[in-house]
Amino acid sequence: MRREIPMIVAFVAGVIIILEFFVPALRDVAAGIQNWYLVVVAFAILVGAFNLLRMNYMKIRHRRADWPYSIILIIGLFGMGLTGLIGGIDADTTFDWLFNYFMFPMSSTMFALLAFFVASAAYRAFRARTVDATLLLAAAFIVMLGQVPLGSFWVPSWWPFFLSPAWLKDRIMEIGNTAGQRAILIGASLGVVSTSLRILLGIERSYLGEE
Amino acid sequence: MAGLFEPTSRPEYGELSPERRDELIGKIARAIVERSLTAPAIFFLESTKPLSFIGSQVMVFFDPLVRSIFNVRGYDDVRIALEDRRNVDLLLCEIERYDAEWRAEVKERKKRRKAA
Amino acid sequence: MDGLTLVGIWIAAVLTLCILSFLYKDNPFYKFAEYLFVGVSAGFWIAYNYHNLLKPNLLQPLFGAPGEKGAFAVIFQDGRMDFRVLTVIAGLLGLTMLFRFFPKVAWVSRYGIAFSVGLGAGLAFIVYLHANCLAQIKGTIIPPLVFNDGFDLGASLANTLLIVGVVSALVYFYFSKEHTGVVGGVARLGIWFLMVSFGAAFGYTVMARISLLIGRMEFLINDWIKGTLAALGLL
Amino acid sequence: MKFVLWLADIDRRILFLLIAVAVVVPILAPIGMPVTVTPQSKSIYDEVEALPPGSNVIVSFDYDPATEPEVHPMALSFLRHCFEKQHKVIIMALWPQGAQMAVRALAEVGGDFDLEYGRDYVNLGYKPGGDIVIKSMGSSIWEVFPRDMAGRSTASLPLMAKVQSLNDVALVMDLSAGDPGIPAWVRVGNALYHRKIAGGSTAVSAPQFFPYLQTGQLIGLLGGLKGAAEYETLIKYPGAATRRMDSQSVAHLVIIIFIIFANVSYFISRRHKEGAGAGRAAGPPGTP
Repeated sequence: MRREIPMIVAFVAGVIIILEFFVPALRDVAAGIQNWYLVVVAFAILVGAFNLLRMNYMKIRHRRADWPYSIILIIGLFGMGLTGLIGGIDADTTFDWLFNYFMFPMSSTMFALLAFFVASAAYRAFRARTVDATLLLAAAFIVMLGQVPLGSFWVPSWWPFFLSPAWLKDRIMEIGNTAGQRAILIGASLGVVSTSLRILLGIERSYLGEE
Repeated sequence: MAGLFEPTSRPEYGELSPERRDELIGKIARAIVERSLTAPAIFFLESTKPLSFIGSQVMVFFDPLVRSIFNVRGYDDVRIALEDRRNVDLLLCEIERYDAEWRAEVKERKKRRKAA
Repeated sequence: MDGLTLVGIWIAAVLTLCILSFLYKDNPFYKFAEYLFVGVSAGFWIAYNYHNLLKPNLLQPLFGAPGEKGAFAVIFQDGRMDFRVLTVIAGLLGLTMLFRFFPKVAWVSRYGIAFSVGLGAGLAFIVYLHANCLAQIKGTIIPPLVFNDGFDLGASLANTLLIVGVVSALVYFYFSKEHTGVVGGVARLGIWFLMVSFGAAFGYTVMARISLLIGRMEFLINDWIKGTLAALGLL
Repeated sequence: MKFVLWLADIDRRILFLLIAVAVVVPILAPIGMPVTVTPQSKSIYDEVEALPPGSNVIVSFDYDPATEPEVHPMALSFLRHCFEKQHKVIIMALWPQGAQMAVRALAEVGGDFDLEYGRDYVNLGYKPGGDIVIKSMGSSIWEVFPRDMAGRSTASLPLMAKVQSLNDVALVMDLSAGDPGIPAWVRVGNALYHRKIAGGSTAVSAPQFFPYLQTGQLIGLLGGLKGAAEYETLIKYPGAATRRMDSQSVAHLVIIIFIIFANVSYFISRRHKEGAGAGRAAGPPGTP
């Protein structure tokens, strides 16, 4: 019974959402359980945060490599979390100040740092070694050139339009890129659809964990 | 509360043995190379290397959720491997090495097929 | 600029520099910022979750808010039924999630998980089928030859390439390890289309990362250096 | 030959330095290059122009500080455009940091207009749950967002009294740095509720959305800093994005030169070595 009832719960919840499209009377029921879902997700996020805390606590306790930094992580978690829970999250609170001067610069610099690595990766990885790599390189090259004003300002008036970086970039995006991305979308969606169906029909049960 | 902060049978907080690490890296490298994704994979790994630790912590955060929905083997191992940035470099080297080997092999096979 | 803002800008600048120090090599300053960032982000998420979800969507409907009675008060004080009381079920389902951490009773968490997985699967089934599968296939069923007051070479070429690209890339996905015969040839073509997509994506990625760096550099130059000089009356 | 080999094995810190210079110099000495507008951006502008004044527009803030330099300028110009056209703006967020970014955006733009909270715009704050949040908004926005960011009852706000579900909304603008974001709005908001979805996204994810543009599931797309600069050009209010395009241009040029150098040195050294191991002219990728 520890597995059957949850499986029925999953089936009923999923089927209500699907049937709602055909049976308008289910609309209120669906709306109600959707609100429950948000609450459950909120708890799931708490579980995630707690897992983060637990792992770092164990790292400290067992003195694993880099454990002193885990103390910093825990201080950050409690500092930010408690400030927000107690003092509120509106504009001009301490929480807002911490967001602006701690979280904001760290978050944006982490990703800004990647600019340098993207440049060195372009230097190291973009080599016309094979047909594949050449296509990759050519597309990236044209897109980079076509995106910025500097890429097109040198184009003289007699230059054929189909050789200008901006025009070529637009065609790459609309044809080559759209085709590739669409295949990825279709392929991935078929995966999601079949997994969803397997879950609802009780074929996929790994979410129930081990016996 | 007893089980809460205790190690479980899962290698949650352990370190990866060199053998297991090499096995994992070899497996990922083979999967990438044999799908002809060498070039994009190298670019992606090279350009996101500084974020490997953050990636591992995101995996910690979503661990209970992911594990609830999917049966992912090796999730812990990948997560632990990501905590050490040097492993990303090892993976990059392995991809480059195996790529050369694999391409030579494919060429050889084609030659033999033509001869036959 | 007031003192608190100036202090804040200095903290932000120091943290920015800690992270940028990784460019020289991996070092304790970078590690410090890295761990602090993860902690602070998790704390931020918890606080938001409470104030923007758990409070308005769970606690207030049950226990009431300033100037508004909760479901419990309506039922037990006024003796009327209030359907908001059903939110209790949501709270209970959510609470079951916490049982994950206790091996002996971990099975209880299956209720919350099963509910959210089932509901998510129900919606995903419909919307992915609709928006990412059928709509995309429909968008690919287009005339390979286009006539607008005569034959339109450009549009025909674009449509044909799009159709060939989508089909061949799909062949590659499903037969990725075959490299022989017609299927192998088509899959090969599919890889080329994917490589163009990846190349385009990398071109855009370069653009994105550079933009972010510009933002940080503007902060360091305009807010930190120029801001401090201005606060000291030097600018 | 020596120079070529040196180029192939160059210390990456030299590349880092060149990128830094390419970004910093235009900040100190702006060039002011013109921005050309693409049809994908123009169609969002046209849509906002064509809506009758007072239309309800949802702006979903689904990005974080990490992508602020790209996406925030879009938020500013889009809000400015809506307020100029006297549209009613409903702000919400599927990312927690997005709600905080919305507070910033309102503080920056709001002062230039005569706006009253609750009548001209509202900020409903953040909800976790992505697709399901949008799905619920299709039946009742009041139920998913019982209270606004500041804790006021949503149904009691004059603007929201007339906006009961997604059906009362004319346009959704999603400012997206991933999923939940544009993909979620297309999947649910467009596919199930047939709302017009416009998107502003980071350059990293923009290429993914081109299939949606071709099918019309997305009416328009601002892609990265360039897209933001285009919208600033369209509303004739140049701001941060237009300014940043100078640095962007120079940095792209530097990276393009890197790629050319790398390939020239690769081909020369390959010819020099005639085969054996030439493919790895760069050597193993090492830590900096």
